[in-house]
Amino acid sequence: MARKRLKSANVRDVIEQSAPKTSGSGGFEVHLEVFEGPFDLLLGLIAKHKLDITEVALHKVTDEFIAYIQSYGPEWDLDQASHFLVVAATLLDLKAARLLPSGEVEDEEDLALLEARDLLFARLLQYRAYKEVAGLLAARMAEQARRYPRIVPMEPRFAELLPEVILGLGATEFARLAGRVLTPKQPPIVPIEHIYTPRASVREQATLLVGRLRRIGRATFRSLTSDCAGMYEIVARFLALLELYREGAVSFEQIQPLGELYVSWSDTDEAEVADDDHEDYEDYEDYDDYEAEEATADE
Amino acid sequence: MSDDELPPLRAAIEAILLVVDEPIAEVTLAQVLERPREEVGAALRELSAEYTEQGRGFDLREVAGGWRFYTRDNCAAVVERFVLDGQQTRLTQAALETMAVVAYRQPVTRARVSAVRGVNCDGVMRTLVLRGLVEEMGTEQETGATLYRTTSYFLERLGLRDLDELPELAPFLPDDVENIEDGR
Amino acid sequence: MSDDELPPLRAAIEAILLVVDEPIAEVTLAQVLERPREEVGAALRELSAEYTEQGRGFDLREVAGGWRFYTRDNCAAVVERFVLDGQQTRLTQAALETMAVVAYRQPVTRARVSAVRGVNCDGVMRTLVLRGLVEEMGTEQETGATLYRTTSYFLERLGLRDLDELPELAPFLPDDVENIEDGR
Repeated sequence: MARKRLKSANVRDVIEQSAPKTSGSGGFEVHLEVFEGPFDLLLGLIAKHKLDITEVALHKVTDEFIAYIQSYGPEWDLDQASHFLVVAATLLDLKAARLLPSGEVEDEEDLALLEARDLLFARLLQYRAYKEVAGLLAARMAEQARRYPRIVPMEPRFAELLPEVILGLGATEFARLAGRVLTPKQPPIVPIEHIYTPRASVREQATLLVGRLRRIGRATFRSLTSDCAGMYEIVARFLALLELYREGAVSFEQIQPLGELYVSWSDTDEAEVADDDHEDYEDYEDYDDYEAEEATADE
Repeated sequence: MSDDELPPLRAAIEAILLVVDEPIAEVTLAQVLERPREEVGAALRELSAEYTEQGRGFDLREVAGGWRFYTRDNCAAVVERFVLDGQQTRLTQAALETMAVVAYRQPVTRARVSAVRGVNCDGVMRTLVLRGLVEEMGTEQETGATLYRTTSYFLERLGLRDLDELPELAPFLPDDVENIEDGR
Repeated sequence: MSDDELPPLRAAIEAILLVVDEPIAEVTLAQVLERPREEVGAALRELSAEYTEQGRGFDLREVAGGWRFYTRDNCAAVVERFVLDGQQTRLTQAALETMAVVAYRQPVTRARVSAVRGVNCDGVMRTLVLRGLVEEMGTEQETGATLYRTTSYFLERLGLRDLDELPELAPFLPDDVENIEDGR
């Protein structure tokens, strides 16, 4: 099911046209104004090294790509950053694949890497094609802007002949139309209500677990989570258990991989665990939203 | 504008005549094209004679001190038929929307109407003026831009006695929009 | 209107084109002139070629499904002295790329455009809609996401007759790439 390897097109010329501006010293400057997205940056880096997109010298490009991401620090918007990370992760995979001994590729993981590479290149080639054609469209628009259409009122002798205008709507409809036109056009919003998931607090779940385990001493994870309202709560409860484990309040036992997970209450120093002022719990507050989202994505 | 960029004089004249709204004087053309008035006048007469000779459907004539393209007389019947054909009766959606902005924001400049609609509406505005639905009313003090308002023919077509009878806009606007729009 | 009053077909076409302020379809001309569409189409192309050959300052072109007089491009500098608001704002690189994806993939959702470009394009898409280059056209059945397509104003701005005249994308793409899955 390996994707058909992309043919090595002769693309160098095309890439060079979209090369980013390099500074006079030959040093490489990156600005968000120059690179609008990860594909844009990657194309720029490839062009800078005059590499054929399909004949990789990935180590260079990968290193610079990652250096670029690091250089940007905290100024990313989340959406853009995640796109960059996907590309960076793929590039790292590819770089790893370069270290594999050449020859027969039998291993499933190797195949997966090749597939990832082909997919990334396919996307890059696709993006580059649109970038190219956008250049053509811009040239056409510039050319077209030099031709002015005739928009001149009709000679009076004909204008007088024009039949009465038919508006085709009444005063109320006219006002409705005006309202629509005069309403500022908001960017369309993606409704997110349907993916909203109630939060589950790790701290609450910890308190609940402590109470329960104190009573019964030992239980399976399955039974401890059997009353959860949803994935998000199971996740929160799991995190709470990890936290309790770190504190030494519980211990785990799993006889075989993927088998039942037993949780046992170890009654040493129990007072501290349920303490509401515990700092580590404060940290976990932040994870609540994150985990809830993660859980939704998995469903 | 350097000389080698310039089209031949006759082509330059034709291009300008194609886009001007009203008759243009020989002397104005001469100034813009930086050529002697006699040369420009001669070119105009040459062109006019050529159109007649080639039997073109348009004609170049000097009327009341200005030159302009007109339809040739023997084509008037065809143009009349086209005008009466009814293609021109109904306003386009763009024209209706432009008129709506003028009606509720008058007096208003074309630039502002374009800003509200998000597209250039100069051509549409001319059509509305031509159809007698909108008219000029002086200029904006700061910018010198022409201001437009709706006409009594507009009211008539909409079945209203005066502008006060235009339905309130508020029910058709989301809250606060009036202010947002005016802030631009 | 009896036959002997009629001007030659070509003159009639020129006369009508002189009074229209938007592109006029071949078929509309054919109806008004009561001639076969092919004949009218041939006459239009003849006229256009003739204007070019004679080096006229105007040009007859078919754009966005209709014929219309335009000034010839080598006269732009001269015309711009008269056309006050001829300045069209240039599109950003991001807007151009987004427009290109919409043009070739239409109808298309914002998510798909973003996937192709590797970067979110919601703001850019909004700009394109405001500029009248792109418009909404219903929603995708499975996802409920809004679909976008290019407008006839887009064709006008590019001077294209129809979407088939868009430059080929294929030369820039190796085999199979067009069809890679954008979803992730």
